[in-house]
Amino acid sequence: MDLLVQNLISPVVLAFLLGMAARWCKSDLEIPDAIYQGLSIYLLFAIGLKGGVALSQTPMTQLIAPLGVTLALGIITPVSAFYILRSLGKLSKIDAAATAAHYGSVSAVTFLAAIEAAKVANIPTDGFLPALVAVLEVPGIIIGLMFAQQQRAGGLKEALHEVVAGKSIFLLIGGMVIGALCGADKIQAVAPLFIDPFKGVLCLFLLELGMVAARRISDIRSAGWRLVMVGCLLPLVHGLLGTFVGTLAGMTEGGAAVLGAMTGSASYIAAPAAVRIALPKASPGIYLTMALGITFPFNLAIGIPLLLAFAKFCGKFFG
Amino acid sequence: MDLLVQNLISPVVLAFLLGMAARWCKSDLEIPDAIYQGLSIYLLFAIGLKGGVALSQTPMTQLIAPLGVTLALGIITPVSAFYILRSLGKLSKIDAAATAAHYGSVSAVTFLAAIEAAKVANIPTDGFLPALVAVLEVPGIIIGLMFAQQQRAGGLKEALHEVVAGKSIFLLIGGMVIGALCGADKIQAVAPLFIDPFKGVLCLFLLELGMVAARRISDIRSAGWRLVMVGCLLPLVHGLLGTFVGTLAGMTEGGAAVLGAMTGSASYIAAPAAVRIALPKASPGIYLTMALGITFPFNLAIGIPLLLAFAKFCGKFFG
Amino acid sequence: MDLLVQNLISPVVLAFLLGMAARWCKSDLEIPDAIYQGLSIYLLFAIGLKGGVALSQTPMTQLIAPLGVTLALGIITPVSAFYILRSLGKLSKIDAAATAAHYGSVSAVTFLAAIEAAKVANIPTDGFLPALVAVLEVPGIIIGLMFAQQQRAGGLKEALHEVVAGKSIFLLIGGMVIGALCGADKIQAVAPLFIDPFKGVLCLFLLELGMVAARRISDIRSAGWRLVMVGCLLPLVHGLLGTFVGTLAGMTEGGAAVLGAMTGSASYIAAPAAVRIALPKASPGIYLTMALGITFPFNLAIGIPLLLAFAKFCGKFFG
Amino acid sequence: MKVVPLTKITIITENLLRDRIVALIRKHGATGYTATKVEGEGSRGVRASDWEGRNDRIETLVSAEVAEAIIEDLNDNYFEDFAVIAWLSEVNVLRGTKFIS
Amino acid sequence: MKVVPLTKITIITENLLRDRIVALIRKHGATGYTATKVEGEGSRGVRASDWEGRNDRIETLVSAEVAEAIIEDLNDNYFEDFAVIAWLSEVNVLRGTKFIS
Amino acid sequence: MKVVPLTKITIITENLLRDRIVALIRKHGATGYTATKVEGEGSRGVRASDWEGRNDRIETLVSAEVAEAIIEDLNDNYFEDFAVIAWLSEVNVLRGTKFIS
Ligand SMILES: Nc1ncnc2c1ncn2[C@@H]1O[C@H](COP(=O)(O)O)[C@@H](O)[C@H]1O
Ligand SMILES: Nc1ncnc2c1ncn2[C@@H]1O[C@H](COP(=O)(O)O)[C@@H](O)[C@H]1O
Ligand SMILES: Nc1ncnc2c1ncn2[C@@H]1O[C@H](COP(=O)(O)O)[C@@H](O)[C@H]1O
Ligand code: NA
Ligand code: NA
Ligand code: NA
Repeated sequence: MDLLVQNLISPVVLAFLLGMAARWCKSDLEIPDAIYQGLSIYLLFAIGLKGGVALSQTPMTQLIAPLGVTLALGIITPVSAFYILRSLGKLSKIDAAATAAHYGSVSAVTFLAAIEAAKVANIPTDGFLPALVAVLEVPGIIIGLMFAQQQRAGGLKEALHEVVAGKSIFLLIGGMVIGALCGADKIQAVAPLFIDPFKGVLCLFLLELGMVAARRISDIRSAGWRLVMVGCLLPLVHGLLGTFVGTLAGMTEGGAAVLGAMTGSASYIAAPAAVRIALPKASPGIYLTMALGITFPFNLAIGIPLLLAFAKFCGKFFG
Repeated sequence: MDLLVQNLISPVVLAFLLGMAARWCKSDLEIPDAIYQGLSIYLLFAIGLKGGVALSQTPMTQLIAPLGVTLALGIITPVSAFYILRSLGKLSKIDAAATAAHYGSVSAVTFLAAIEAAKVANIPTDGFLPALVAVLEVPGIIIGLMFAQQQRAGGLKEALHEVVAGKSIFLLIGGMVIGALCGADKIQAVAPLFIDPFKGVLCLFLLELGMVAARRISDIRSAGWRLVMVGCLLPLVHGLLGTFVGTLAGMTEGGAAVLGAMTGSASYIAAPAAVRIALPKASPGIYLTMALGITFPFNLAIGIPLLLAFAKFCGKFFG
Repeated sequence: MDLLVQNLISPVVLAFLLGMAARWCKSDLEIPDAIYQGLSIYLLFAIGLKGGVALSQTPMTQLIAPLGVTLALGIITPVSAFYILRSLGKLSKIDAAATAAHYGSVSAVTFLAAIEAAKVANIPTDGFLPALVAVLEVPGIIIGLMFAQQQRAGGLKEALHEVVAGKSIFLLIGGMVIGALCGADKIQAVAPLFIDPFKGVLCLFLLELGMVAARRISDIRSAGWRLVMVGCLLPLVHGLLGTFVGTLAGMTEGGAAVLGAMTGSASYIAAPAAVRIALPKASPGIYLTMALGITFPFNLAIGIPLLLAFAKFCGKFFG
Repeated sequence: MKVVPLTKITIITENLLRDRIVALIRKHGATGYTATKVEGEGSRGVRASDWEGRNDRIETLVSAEVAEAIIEDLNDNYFEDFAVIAWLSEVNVLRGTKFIS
Repeated sequence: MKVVPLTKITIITENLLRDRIVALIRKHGATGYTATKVEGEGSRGVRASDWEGRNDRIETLVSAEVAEAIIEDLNDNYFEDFAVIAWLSEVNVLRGTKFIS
Repeated sequence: MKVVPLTKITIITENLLRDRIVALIRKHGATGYTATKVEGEGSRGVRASDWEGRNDRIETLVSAEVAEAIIEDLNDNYFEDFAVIAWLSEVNVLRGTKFIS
């Protein structure tokens, strides 16, 4: 409980709430489109850089297990999401497939918030985590789309290109390659832009995201209690699973919790673009509202602190 | 005199002059709209954060007197401005009311320039000053608008919402709340973005503001010597008053001078938006030119150094 | 060879390659226009500031020789470029003149990359180099345009105004004046924005430039091997010349190499704007492709490391 | 392809009024609108404030009656005091029936 | 000055389809296009993602036959499932012959 | 509401010429203009420089005579060498008399 409050009272989370408040009191506050895109480019590239440096410092043998379980999670979670959405969520096949693609992938901002929370709580994490984001992002989308193969209008190939060459994966991997090639020493030269002000930029980004989420949250009513419930259940189930297998793979306590948060999160940047192209008949009102309006705030407020506690527990018994 | 020159030769003031020069030699230099708005968002949020941290460190008892006098100034100055503009300025009732709303409110950039100048001159200020900006900004606009109650087209309520939920007040107060809740320790994490580069960002902002002001200054000719005179008189009268009562309220020497500069300044961001809605028949050519073309440069070049000297004097005799 | 690799593996150069890669794999990555312009404004102003501070610390007597040789290079290189483009490049008179204006001027980004490379290789440079950029930028364009005097449509005066009041020169000189007036101490206050994150911003800028260059490189085919050859020859000839006379003028080893890189570079910001106005009938497909598609990458990959080696050689025998 | 002739109203307005004008056209039954950030100069040089950004161009496809109602309302409430101009043009809209509420 | 009467097609599309629609109009013989970033609201509220940015407005000047082909294709492939609208207007183009491929 | 039929000239120009073309239309008596940043492709791929930004779209409402004068001037001075296109359309302008200088 204390951890929860401690996690919520941080500039990053409060900026998110401020963004929601801006919508609620009808402020004319607006982050210009160009600035928002600039912030996204910065964040993804910076995460990549940091991850790349960490990769260059991690022996390959230490990476194999985490990479393996992450790939497995990327394959399992869209499947479990699909069946839960069909059975409990009562979604049509195509909407379930589209939404499963989102829950199979990963939300970069949830990832960052989890890293943050671990740091605030003084729990050490693994430096190579950004590499896992890249590994986790793609397979879930592919598998999700395959569930709706018959109904697809656009080609699967086209949708895949949308994900892999899409700016978020491109910048993440590009940054990672640069970080790995340059190593810690040379990256030092760009640290005053890409490392030090990172959290501040994240604040501004969450300010905008809060405004977007506030718009989505008002859509929840139309979504119905069923989807709200599933939108809380999925991050829970996937989150606990991710944290558990992360611990088994020998990750640090914080690393396992962050992997759990990633697994539990639903993509709302890469996945929607791919799904829109491949499954134009699926309803964005369902998948976007669930990913951004329900699961994202749930993870910020409840999922992450819970997983941090669960990781401690796992660490004791299986670590 | 030396203080004046010292005050003028700083990156911030020179950037303002460079902006003016850009207009005069017809450079095609242009700060993109989105960047300008991004800078504004940054500055207001950062001022708020800093102020919030300061508030969290100031005992409430120390705040009461400054808050009280600031509120009083917010009520007195639009009244005095209205009568001076009617009598000396020979403005019509509606234009006088519109302009009084500007002089009753506060210019955030003048506030920042005053803080800067105090720092350069090594005069200590009070950390809670940003809170005073928020207190001073609103009442002046309301009272100014009430002077023209009969002529108003849009509702007063609508105009008020424009001010209070307007992005400038919203970000300032939002930042302040976050700063106060997080406290100095947690704000440390975002300092590399919101604290350290602050002055540099202010530079870029003033570059743009210089270009805007240069356009306005060329409108002075059409405004006539009467308005130029009143545009210099008002910041003087209000500035001296503000500094004097600030000293009486027990503020530091620098704090009193900054309060004076705030009181003497005329809003050109929040007030114009409110006035335009509530008093569409008032002439922007008058109130904008006076606020941005006359009073703002006057305060930068003469008002602030003068008030710093006057605050020292007050401090000796009434402090 | 080792120096070459060392020069290429830096965040700045790799960001440029990443930008090219983005085009090649058809990523939808796009730096918003406003951000790109914001980055340019930042970079030019920051170079100016740094140069101005350096100028304020350099005795005038030390400046005369470097300024003199730079002016001489600005006069000689458009002439040599014109004749080489006519004879070897087989360009029409008007295209040769237009292109010569580019090679007579200077590319600010090449300048920055050369400074970077010297720093990475631990070779000291001269602080006043940004002042030389300003001196080198203008004369080349004027002389280039004069070669096509008969064919000119727009006035030479208009084209000159385009260069001198153009944003790049304006910000560079404006920043330099502010830097010189404020001196190192006062500039310290804005260092967290304009000095520390500089290299990081350069990274982002080169990311965009890589995308632009990739588009240009695909135009090379239509340009033909003749122009490719001349586009590599000119930076070589001019670069060696610049480094040589820089050494004679008593500049440091790194300073001479950077002057060489500047001399060898072709402008693709200031010159195109001027040429387009003064010589609308010249083909942008030729001058832009040569400047940005051939000479710029040539300088990054080969020119700069070569000139650093040559400067060491010159330093030994003529320094 | 069947197209439907509709009226397109284009409104150029200072940014301050953007949301109000969108509300106005919606009130009269427009099914949607498209807005663009623009700059401009006209007879009234001055905007509420530069911080407000430039002008906005609002376009809406409507039936002739809705168009009539919108321009009456605009005329009564905004043309006098604000920097607003508007024009009508006849266009042929694909799937046009969806725009007639 | 001689002007040529041509058809102007204006397409408002969610950003996701921008490049596809440009390819589509080029395929049918348009010699060029002009695109603007716009915002808007219509019957379908939702975009692929806010990160994708707002809508795009694509305009192209074409002959009547090319116009016909483009709108058929748009209608068959995009109107059903995506946030796309389009309209045609008659304009007089300077040096208009260069737009007839 | 009384509307006045006027000519709307739309000019798409590379950014470099923006200020020159605004001056040109003002010279011939246009009372105002509206400008939008746009992107585009046409027969001439290349712009002065990417730093210059994209194209601009300039629109002005004018009387038929002013329109004639503007397009003559454009044709004589810019069409040959620069990336400029223009078209005319007939629109009905509210309070249209203020646009006839
Ligand atoms: N003749 C015109 N043609 C096109 N746009 C105009 C014209 N006059 C005014 N505008 C636009 O309408 C806005 C308001 O005009 P005004 O109320 O005359 O200041 C201007 O900022 C322009 O964007
Ligand atoms: N009546 C309308 N007038 C102008 N633009 C519209 C209209 N309806 C829709 N739009 C534009 O077309 C886009 C897609 O519309 P829709 O498919 O109805 O959501 C909207 O985002 C608007 O930009
Ligand atoms: N057929 C067309 N339809 C719409 N806009 C066009 C067309 N052709 C050219 N343009 C616009 O006019 C600009 C200059 O065209 P061009 O001179 O052909 O390169 C392009 O960048 C486009 O923005
Ligand atoms: Na997931
Ligand atoms: Na005041
Ligand atoms: Na050169």
